[in-house]
Amino acid sequence: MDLLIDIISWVCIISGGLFCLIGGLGLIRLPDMYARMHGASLIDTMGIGLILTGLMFQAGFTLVTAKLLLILAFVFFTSPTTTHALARAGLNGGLVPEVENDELSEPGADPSKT
Amino acid sequence: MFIAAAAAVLVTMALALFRALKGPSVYDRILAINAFGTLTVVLISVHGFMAGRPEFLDLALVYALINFIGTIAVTRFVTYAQMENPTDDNEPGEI
Amino acid sequence: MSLSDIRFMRRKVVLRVVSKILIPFILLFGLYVQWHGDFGPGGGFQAGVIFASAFILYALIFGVEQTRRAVPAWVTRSGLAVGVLLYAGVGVATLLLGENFLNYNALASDPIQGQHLGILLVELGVGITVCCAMITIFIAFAGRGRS
Amino acid sequence: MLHVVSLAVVLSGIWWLLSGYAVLFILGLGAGSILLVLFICHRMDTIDHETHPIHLAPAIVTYYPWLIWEIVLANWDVAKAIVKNDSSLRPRLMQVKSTQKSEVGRVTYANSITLTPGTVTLNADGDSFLVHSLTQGSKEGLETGEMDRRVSALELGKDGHRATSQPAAGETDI
Amino acid sequence: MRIRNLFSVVILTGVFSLLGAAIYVIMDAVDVAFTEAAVGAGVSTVLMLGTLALTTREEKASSSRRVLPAALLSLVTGAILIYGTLDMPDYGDGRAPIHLHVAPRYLNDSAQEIDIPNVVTSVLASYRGYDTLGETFVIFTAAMGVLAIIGRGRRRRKSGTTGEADK
Amino acid sequence: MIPEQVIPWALGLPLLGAFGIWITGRWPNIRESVTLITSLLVFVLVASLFDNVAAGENPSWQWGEMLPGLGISFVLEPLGMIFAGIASFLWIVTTLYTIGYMRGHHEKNQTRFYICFAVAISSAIGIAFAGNMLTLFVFYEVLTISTFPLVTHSGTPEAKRAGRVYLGILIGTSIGLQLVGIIWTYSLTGTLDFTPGGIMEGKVQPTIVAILLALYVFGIGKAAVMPFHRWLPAAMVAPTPVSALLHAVAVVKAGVFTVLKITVYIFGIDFLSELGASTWIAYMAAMTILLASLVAMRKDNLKARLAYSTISQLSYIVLGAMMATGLGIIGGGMHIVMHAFGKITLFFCAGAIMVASHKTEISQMRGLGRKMPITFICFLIGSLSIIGLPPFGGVWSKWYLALAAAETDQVIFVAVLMISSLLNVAYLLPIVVRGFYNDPAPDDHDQHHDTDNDHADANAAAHHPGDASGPHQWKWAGMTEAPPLCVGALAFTAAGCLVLFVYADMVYQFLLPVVEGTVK
Amino acid sequence: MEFPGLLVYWIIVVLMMMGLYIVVAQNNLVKKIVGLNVFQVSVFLLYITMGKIAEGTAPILADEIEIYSNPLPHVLILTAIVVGVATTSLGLALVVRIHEAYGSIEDDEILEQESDA
Amino acid sequence: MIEAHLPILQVIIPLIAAPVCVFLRHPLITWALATVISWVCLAISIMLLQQVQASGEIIYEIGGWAAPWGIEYRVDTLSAWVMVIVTSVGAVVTPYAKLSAEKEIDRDRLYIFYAMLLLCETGLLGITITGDAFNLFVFLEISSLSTYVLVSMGKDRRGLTAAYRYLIMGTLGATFYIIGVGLMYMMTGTLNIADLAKLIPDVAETRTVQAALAFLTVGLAIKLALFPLHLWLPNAYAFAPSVVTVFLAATATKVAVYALIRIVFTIFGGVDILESVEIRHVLAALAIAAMFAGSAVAIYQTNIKRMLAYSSLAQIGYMILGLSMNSVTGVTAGLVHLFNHAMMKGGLFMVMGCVVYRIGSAKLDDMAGLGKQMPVTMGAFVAGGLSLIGVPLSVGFISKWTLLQAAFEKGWWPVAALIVVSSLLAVIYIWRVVEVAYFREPAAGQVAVKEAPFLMLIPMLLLIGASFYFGIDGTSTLTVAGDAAKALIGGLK
Ligand code: NA
Ligand code: NA
Repeated sequence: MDLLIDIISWVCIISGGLFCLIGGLGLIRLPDMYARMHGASLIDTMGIGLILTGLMFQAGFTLVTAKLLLILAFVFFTSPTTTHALARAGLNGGLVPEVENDELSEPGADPSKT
Repeated sequence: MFIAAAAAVLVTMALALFRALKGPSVYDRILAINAFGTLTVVLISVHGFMAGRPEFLDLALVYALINFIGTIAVTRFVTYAQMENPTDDNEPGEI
Repeated sequence: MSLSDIRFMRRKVVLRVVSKILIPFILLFGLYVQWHGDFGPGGGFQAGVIFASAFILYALIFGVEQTRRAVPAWVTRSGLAVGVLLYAGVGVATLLLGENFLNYNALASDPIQGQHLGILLVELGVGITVCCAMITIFIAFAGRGRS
Repeated sequence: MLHVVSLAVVLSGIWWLLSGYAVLFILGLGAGSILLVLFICHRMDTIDHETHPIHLAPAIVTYYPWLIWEIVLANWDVAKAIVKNDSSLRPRLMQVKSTQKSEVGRVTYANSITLTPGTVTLNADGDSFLVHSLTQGSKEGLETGEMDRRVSALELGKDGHRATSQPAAGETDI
Repeated sequence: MRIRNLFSVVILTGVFSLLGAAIYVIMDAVDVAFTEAAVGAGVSTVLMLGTLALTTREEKASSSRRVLPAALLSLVTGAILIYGTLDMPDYGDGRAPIHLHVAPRYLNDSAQEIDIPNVVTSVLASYRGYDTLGETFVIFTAAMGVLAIIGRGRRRRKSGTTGEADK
Repeated sequence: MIPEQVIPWALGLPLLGAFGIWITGRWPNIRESVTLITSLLVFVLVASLFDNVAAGENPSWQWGEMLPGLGISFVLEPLGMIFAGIASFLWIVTTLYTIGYMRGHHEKNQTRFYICFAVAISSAIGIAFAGNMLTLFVFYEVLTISTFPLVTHSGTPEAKRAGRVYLGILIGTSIGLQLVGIIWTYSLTGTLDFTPGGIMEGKVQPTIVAILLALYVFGIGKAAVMPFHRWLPAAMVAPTPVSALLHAVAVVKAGVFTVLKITVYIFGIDFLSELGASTWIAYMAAMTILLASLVAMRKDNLKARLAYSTISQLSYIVLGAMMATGLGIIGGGMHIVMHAFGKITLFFCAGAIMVASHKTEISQMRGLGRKMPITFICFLIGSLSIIGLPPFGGVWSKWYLALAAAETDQVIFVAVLMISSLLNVAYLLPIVVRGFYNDPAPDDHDQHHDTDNDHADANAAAHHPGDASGPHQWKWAGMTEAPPLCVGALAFTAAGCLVLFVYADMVYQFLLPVVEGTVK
Repeated sequence: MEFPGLLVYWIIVVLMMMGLYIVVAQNNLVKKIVGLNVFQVSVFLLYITMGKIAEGTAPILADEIEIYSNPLPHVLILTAIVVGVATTSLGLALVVRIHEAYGSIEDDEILEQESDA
Repeated sequence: MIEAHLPILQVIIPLIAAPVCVFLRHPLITWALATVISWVCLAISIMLLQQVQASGEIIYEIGGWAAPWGIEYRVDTLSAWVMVIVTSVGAVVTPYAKLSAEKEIDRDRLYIFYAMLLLCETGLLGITITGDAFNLFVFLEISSLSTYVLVSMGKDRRGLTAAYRYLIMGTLGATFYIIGVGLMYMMTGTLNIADLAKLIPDVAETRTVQAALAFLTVGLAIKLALFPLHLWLPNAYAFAPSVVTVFLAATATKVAVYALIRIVFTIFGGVDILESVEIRHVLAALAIAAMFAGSAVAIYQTNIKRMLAYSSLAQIGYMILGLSMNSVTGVTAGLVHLFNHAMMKGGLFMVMGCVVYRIGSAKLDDMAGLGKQMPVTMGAFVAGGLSLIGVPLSVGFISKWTLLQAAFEKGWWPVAALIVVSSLLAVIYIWRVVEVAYFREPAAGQVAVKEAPFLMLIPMLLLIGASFYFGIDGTSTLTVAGDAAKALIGGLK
């Protein structure tokens, strides 16, 4: 049983680290800020999520797990918010997304009307 | 095991740092820093386990908190400073 | 319609809702750090900053005016003074109890209890001052119009 | 008042998780702390259905596991795109209808979109979100509208009529 | 590398603090890391951003720099420091004088004298509580000082010209 | 009152007087009465001490401790007694003259003038009574500062320039040289008390003695040894009573007095003469005597000529001191007295001429003696005393100085004294001769006095825009003299020159213990 | 994680030099404060580094732990951090006012205006 | 009972009064509080001086923890002496502050002003009294931060830049100081000054400790504005509110000098560092450069507050020169000049405060004719100026006398000559003011002004009077300074 838990936690931790790395790679590779946000998303979701889950398995049913859970909840709650805020700031600041098609020209989708 | 995770996290931090230094836009930097902060949270958690001192998790929580508020502040202030004539766009007392 | 039209988006509903949900927890976390400085990392100073950061977040999202409605200037200003006076007051109390300044042993019959009480009180003093200082400073910056 | 009580309960739980000290004195401090937090939140006028969405509670049980699974899938998709580089990247902007009636519902939807790698909500004002998507897969995943339905369902799970709300007083958007 | 966008500069400073805080954790200074994260990465950065929002976001392109004296000064300072390090005990050496004279008492006796687990708190609030009193007054001074300097909210001027006020 | 109590009173009374003057400043008559009464009282007090000193007593008084072991202390001895006597006595005379002059000239800021004058007198007495070098230095500086407002009294640009030179040289030399000498002496000997026989013997190396002596002599800028003499002619812009104060009553006398004092009581004349350290300074003094006389001859402005005369005469005293013999010291001491009376007479005359006729240049004074016979006769008396002809006091001091020069086998000093006397004749007597024997200048000249005069008269003019009042004259028995107070004062001091010829021996006897004390 | 010998100090010295360089060289008033922060953080690092003991752990007493790092440098640096943020906030407040008064936060432009005055 | 706690009361009384000001807020009440407190402080410092002279060093363990584990306060003759200087200036300045501050500082910030003034005084006292090298840093920062605020509070916008530059340099100085403390701590394991003095000799040869000394010296040299690290000072003094200038000029740099003395003579006293390392000559050379540069630049200033500020640089040079001689007389000279300069420069800046109060300017050209319009004020200026020049009966004379004596004892003849020449430069710059005030007619259109109000005149005359009282009775100050010097040098031999 302990071994099983260890294996699960190790898998979690290793794969979490892997997702972090890929996310980091995305931060470098992806073409513009809006695209890179998706790379960062990997870190914020699977990266941190898997590693902390792995740690939880290590800790068992203790206060530590509770705190890890709190951290995870907090990150899941705030990460999209900051990403969203950053994206808005980028748009407000005139940073134009590099996109293949601009669907903004579709009628009836004028956000400035709200 | 922890060391492997920590190494992965550290490498990712380095990548984020590279993006933070390179920019090119201020938003890229903010993004990178935000990711960097998240990674630090992970790193501290892992380190706490490695050191056998789970008290460190409070610290990770603080990091997450500061990361959040810091990033919000940056985006708000960047937006504010961006505006040519803030009087038209903001109410008095607004940042 | 072009990108320039969607610049300066007026509303920030996401930020508003999320921050409203988070603020109570940040405040509570600050207080937790305040009271648990004896056992783990943290203490009055860190607690003060965290507690204040909730107000800073509030001010970032809801504006300075509204923050000032929630926490009037006189509160933070008095808090600044109350905190340091609390700290120094503990010292004065020990003086009056016949011991040297800040010798908490005098605060209770058992020196250890005295130390605990003294540390708790001075950490509270630090927390109050730091929290009020951070809010005061932030609002001073944020509330000042741009020239 | 119900909101206050529920918030107090949640806060107490959090306190217990954080502290773990069952000493009377520290519990007392915790109780005092919670009262102080409630007082401040009252002054900030943040205790309402938005901040403490108890009306969402039951449906969450089914929504979040689904969301997490979506996130896992999206992660895989995006990770592949990053590793393969360029070949599968299709960055584009799109408009997404949001059918939620309350702000908190819209926020949940917007954040869910953002939390899912491959899509980011750029603008959540009004009933149509501006979304940036990274790959074809992420675009299509969102266009199915399943997430929108699920969040709306979440909203209607209980107390739907109260969920339709006006922006809170004192809101000062950018 | 010269970054003229001041926001970027400030953000990178924040990273520096954050990084520092991470290092503090590694070096067992959890309380310090806690503080540095909250203050250096948090408060300082936010205040700097606020300042930029009130002043300007770009450094002037023409801005001159005192390269030579600065380089000279920092090189001399660095040289003296490096010189000073040569007789230092190695990093992590537990037999260094610093670990033998005053500190052992805190670690050994605080459990009996003060009886709280966090020795940093014991030292901070009791053994050297007077320093902390001073530190609290420093914060008090700074807050009152900021009030004195930019306390009253300044009404914004109608036109967007640069401020010639306060003359 | 016992002598010990008299000393503080003699010092303090002028200050009290100054306060009284300040209080009564609004009422000129009362103010001037206060001045006069104070000066009389001070003289009475000082005079009351003469007998004690003559009897060989050395009353002393100490006040506070300024530096460890170094207080403000006062010890009476003959040299100082002579100087104090001269200063306090001439203050009375000068006050009388001043009242006439200042009113005649409608000067501004008269209250300030009288206050500063009183303070200056107090400090002169302080210098005279000083019991150690520190005390002397203190009062020396107070004297400089209190006389500064007097020099710049008129406030014109020229007065300011003069003030700058005055302060610059006097403060500069006193702090830059004298003070250094004093502190050096103190660190070498551990004392600064004026001690018969000096304090240096056995404690100071010969080369350092020479350096110290130079620091002192040149540091005592008030003695006006070249090259630190420029302040004296510059200060001629001041009103005539100030010139009297500077040249006769206090300032320059304080300088040469200090030279005498340090020679006798700090270095010790025997010690000096053994070392020969003072010889080269004696040469400097001799050179000053001659050069200053030569410059005096070329000056057309009367006060300027008198100023250079003073420079020359002061160096007699310095020379006397630097010859480091008993006779030289006595001669120098006597010359303080003799020159004081002679020079004050000459300055009073110059002032009287200016008040009565607004003339300042010698070339304008042709025939003026016929209008102002009393003034010019007194001027003649003063001149003769300065030159050193009998039956006037000046002859005695020069005689002793010459004896001293002979005693030291320095023929050259004898020659210098002779030559300079001839030069004195050459620059003083022509003024009188011109006044009496030449035809008067055209009468309209004094109507345009302010167009072509430089120096002093310009100041006077500056103070009388439009000059509604004109010269302040006293017409009596066909003469057009200055106001009676002025004339009275100058006649009085001229008479003094005569009297001193008769009583010179008293001065000699009085001073004898100074050198005998060192001989024994 | 452990650096050998003195290397760790040298890295800190280099950071310090960077900070000092920025303070002196930069013309922009905000950048100067940034430099000051970097400089101070480096000094904090120096202290914390001094306090580290190999194999030690955070000085929070627990039963099973033998070696703790030195708590005193931590205490000192806590104080120093607070002092640092106090200084920073005052400095920034001054920068805001300077910008209002001079319309610039570039040192040379301000000096120019001052020499005109 | 209370006697035993005097050392801590000396500091915490003004410390606690500062936040109380924030509650009171009313300008008049806060002023009254500050005044009362400043006089209480003076009384305490005088009592402490008497205690020390009667029964030797006083040690007060804060928190009941013995040093080196806790922080101790340690009062000896030197620290008691410096505290008397600080508190007596404080006691004179606070009454004076009322009118001057009302004129130059916004009314709604006056309460902050008084709080800052109290904090500044507290900081300086804390630096002086503490026996702990790190606690010194904390109080150094309390005084520095409050000083930055005080400097920026004036009406002139240049006060802002002055405060900013002071802040940058001051923080660099303080950081250098903690680097130095850190290095010493590293090699000894202690922060207590007395403990350091015991332990340093064993490690004095190490390069680490030598570097520590360099950093401590440079850090404090910035704080005390030793040439060429003085750049912050002139504008800070010139554009701060007048009363702030008075207080700073009379106290702040003095206390920094004190701190340097503690480092050099107490901590490094055991190895006689001034002799063994050649910083003695470096210090002396810098001091002499300061004497000349300060005076020379002062001559060309048109703002008289700025002129006096440059003069302060020169005067700091005298203090450091005295210390660098490393002899009892030399240190006595330096110490007595601490006091003497506080009196005369404080008085002179008070004069300028009165002038600014009446004419609203400190420019030389605006002072024409003031000699007549403000006779007492300008009379005080002349008196203070004479003291600065070093005229006998003034404190300046006592200082210069002792300094020259020390130079002669050492056989530093050229230095003696330089001291004399530099002091003569003071004649020139004081003279310029006298000339304009007394001999220049006011410009057309210049409004005639009245004499300054009594509340300002009396404190001003007190300081100017003191600068003559202690010039006449120099022995009293020299004795204390001499005792302190002997204790310092005695620690060496
Ligand atoms: Na703690
Ligand atoms: Na996403």
